[in-house]
Amino acid sequence: MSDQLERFDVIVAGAGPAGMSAAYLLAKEGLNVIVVERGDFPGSKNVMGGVLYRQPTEQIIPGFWREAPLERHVVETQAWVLTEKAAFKAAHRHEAFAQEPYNSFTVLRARFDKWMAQQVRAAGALIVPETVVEEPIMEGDKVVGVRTGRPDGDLYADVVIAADGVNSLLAQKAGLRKKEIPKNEAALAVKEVIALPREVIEDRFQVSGDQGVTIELYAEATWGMVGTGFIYTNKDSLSVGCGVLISELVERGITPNDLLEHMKAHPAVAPLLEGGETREYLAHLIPEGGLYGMPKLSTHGMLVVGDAAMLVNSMHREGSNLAMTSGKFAAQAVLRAKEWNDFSAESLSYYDQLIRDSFIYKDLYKYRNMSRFFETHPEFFSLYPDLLNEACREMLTVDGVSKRAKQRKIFWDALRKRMPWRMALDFYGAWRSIA
Amino acid sequence: MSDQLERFDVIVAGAGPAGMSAAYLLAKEGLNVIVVERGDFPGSKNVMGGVLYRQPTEQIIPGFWREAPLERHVVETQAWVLTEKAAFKAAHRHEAFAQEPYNSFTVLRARFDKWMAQQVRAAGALIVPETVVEEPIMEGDKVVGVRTGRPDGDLYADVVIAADGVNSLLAQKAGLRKKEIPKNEAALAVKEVIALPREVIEDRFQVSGDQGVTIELYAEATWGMVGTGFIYTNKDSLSVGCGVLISELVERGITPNDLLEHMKAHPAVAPLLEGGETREYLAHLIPEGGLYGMPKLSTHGMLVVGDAAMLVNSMHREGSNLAMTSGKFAAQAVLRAKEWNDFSAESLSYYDQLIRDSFIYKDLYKYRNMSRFFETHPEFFSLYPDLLNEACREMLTVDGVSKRAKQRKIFWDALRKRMPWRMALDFYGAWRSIA
Amino acid sequence: MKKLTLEQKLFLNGFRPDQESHLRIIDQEKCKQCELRQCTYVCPVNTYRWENGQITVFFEGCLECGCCRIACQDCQNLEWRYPRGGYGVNYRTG
Amino acid sequence: MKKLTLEQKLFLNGFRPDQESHLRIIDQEKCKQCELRQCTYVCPVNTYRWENGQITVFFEGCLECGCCRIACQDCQNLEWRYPRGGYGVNYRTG
Repeated sequence: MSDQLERFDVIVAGAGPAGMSAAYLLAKEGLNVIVVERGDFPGSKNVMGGVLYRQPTEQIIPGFWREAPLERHVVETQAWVLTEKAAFKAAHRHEAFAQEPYNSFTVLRARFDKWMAQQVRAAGALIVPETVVEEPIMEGDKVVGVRTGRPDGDLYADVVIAADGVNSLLAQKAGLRKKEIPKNEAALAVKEVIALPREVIEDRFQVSGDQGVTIELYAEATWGMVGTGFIYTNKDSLSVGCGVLISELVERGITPNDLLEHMKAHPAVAPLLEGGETREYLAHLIPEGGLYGMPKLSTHGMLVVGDAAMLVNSMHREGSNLAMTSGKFAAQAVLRAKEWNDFSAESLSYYDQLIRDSFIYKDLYKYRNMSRFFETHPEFFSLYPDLLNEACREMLTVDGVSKRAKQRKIFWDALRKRMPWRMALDFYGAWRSIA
Repeated sequence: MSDQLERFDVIVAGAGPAGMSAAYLLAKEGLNVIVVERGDFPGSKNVMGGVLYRQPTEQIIPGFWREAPLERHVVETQAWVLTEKAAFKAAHRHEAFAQEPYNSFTVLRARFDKWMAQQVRAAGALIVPETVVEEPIMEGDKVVGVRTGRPDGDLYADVVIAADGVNSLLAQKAGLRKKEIPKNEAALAVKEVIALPREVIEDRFQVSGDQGVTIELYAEATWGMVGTGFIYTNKDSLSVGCGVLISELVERGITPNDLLEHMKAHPAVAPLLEGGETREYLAHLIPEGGLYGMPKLSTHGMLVVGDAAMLVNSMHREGSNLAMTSGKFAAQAVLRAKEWNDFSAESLSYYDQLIRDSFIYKDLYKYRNMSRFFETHPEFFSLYPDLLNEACREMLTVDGVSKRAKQRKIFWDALRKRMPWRMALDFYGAWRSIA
Repeated sequence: MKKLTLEQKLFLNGFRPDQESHLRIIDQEKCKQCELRQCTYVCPVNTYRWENGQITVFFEGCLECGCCRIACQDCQNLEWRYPRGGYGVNYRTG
Repeated sequence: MKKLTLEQKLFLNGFRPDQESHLRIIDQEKCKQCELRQCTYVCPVNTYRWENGQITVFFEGCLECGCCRIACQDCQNLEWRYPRGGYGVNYRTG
């Protein structure tokens, strides 16, 4: 890297949605921004489910959805509760989601991020690919730059934005994240992109044109472990995956690929995939620590954004929007710091405040106890799904038994399996943890 | 009709599922049975949604499902709550329903009933088609035969089984049904059979082989009137229809065909039908009077079965099973009467007793107030579906607003539209009417 | 899918219409007094039409559901029966 | 759909493997004591295999998720880093 490149206003480590959002907004304001990305091109190492939300993305690049390489706009959202042999499905479709400017899109990150990188470059930022950020360069407790994997690859700037993902070495080495991520605060997600003809996807998901559907799958989808599965429609492929807490994988001794194959073989899932051809197999860690897993968000000369800051709302499978919004807030904080020429921890803590006043903190706060609750209540991933599906089966089976007798049977079967007061506590607890 | 045919053990009026069930069982026991059917062949005038249940049918003809012309066995049951622009869907699929001997089948009645008539004939009953039963022949208060539309077409028997459907002239003219059916105790259903290629059906409903799906649709599906819509998968067609109380049609001034087209055009429904070609357009009255609409079930020399006895459980869209089971009970009562050579009202009231001890009466009792409740609570067909779907929309719209703020908005929106105590009463009432 | 008119749909069905109508208005005068004329819209095949100041009965497309009989029960002005044996609609699917 | 083995799936991905592994077991002796050897099953591509009494690291198929790092945190016996810039997996879809 040539000498004149070594000093920047801002270094962004990682060309994911959080980093690029910050870089784009800062470059637009005329700051001298460098984005350091370890992949061949922005997107080549990036993985998500993935759903991209329109409004938060438009906060970065207005009208992006008219040009960006998107897959389908989501018109229907489904949730399936699976047992070994059955599925209970709930779904919601709304015409409002089928109309411009849309609510959300499925995307393939390698394609979308590549496009976004072009916008970031056009805004004036420098993107350097094939370069790993290894650690922060510190002066005392100040972050003054980053050391990259290139020879003579030290870079300096007023501010470093750590957008280096869930494994953030920057946040850790700058002391913002004290501990290693506990096994029950990260989920390993594996995913396949499965090619299917457009028309088949449109028939199977009852959509036309670029309309799409998302399905989240629970319980037996993850073999009863705390986690979720998903099936998202792309233009001519499906993104099919599942993620569970590492602590669960460890305890059960289950291999992620087996887990995914188990889900794919479920009698309610298989018909959706029939005839498909796997195109790619991907893995990604998802930060599930929520509010309690969040590191310190800023320090002197550094801000942490997106996955690096553990900003994921797993209840609503939201991540990219938290990432992009945190990138926007980081840009705002940097711009203010730049104006005041003050990059101290105190000045940059404006970022913390923006996060705290936004839906990001509020939602993480709302669901702060959810993950822990479900970890300690495995019955929500096996017993209750089973009771639900067997109750449906009983009520739908026509065999000369009166409906009232069936209800009585369902009731007593449930009571035999769990004491009523325990059930009451379970559901009260579940309600408390998400309401 | 030749002279020796004029005297029978049993006359069955109407070759529907109720009548043919009775005729089959009685002929099997060696009784001299005649079935009088007004259509060209049994089935040619018969209409239902139509779902046929395995267990009650097997009570008549064991193993029928290995030979009968069935369409698909139902593996998934769906319920959709529609508003003008949205749909909330719930569904249940169970592998148990995909395995022999199956729970239920979709059928096309013209085909199935023709097959069943062959079994009835093979069992020894005489089926006379193209013959309308016009009225009972009475001796005092005793039914001794029926007058048909043929010249010299009087037939005599120990017992007449009135299986002449919802418009039962026999039940009415024998004085078992005192009143005309009130407009709010009958639903007019219209249906189209819409051809689609097998593969398209399998993709759209995520089934393979002979698996099938049923969907019941509510609220906007019937333009907010008390009633339901339905979409059932046949082998290479869909049965698509809707039925509403005649009182509702009258009040709203809506034409049944417009109602059906309205449902077919709904944004959640249309993708299922896309490319389909209508093959037939059908109409049928459904008795919705439930327990209170039930006529007297038996009198001297006559029993009333199936639709003629108003035996429909609309909550669970069950009809054919009640019809066939009532036919079975009628046969049992006749056999006992024959044994005792006593066809008096008292003897035949054994039929009433069998009905009363069975799921038929118990279920009709359970839901006895349902129809009336929903008739007087139109908010369940418009306001509540709307609140449900708009709540889903709000929670799924990602726009930077915290989930808690969204919940608050949903809550206050609902309260603005209906007072909380009214809501509480509504749902308590609904619960009471179906629980 | 392509939207058909009611007439087009009825062409899809099999009918063997009788010479004479099985449905008969008892007293056309009464229909003139009838305010709602429910029979003109509740019938799924538009059998009853108000034309030239009276109800005309297009019985040929009747699906024999019985809806008109219930609709007309206030006036009791309809002589309702099924078509003669062998006549009327013939469903192929049902 | 046709079920693929993990190996077959990895052939579908684009990789540019480095000469040397970016993942290094610090002390194989420690792995011998390790009871669970979680790395041998939690890794989505089976990078770590217990062969001939030691852990062999098949880093070429690594998807760089970081799962092993978390799994090995009790032993702290894994030197974890990303592949050098330009090396490792190259997703085409993401």
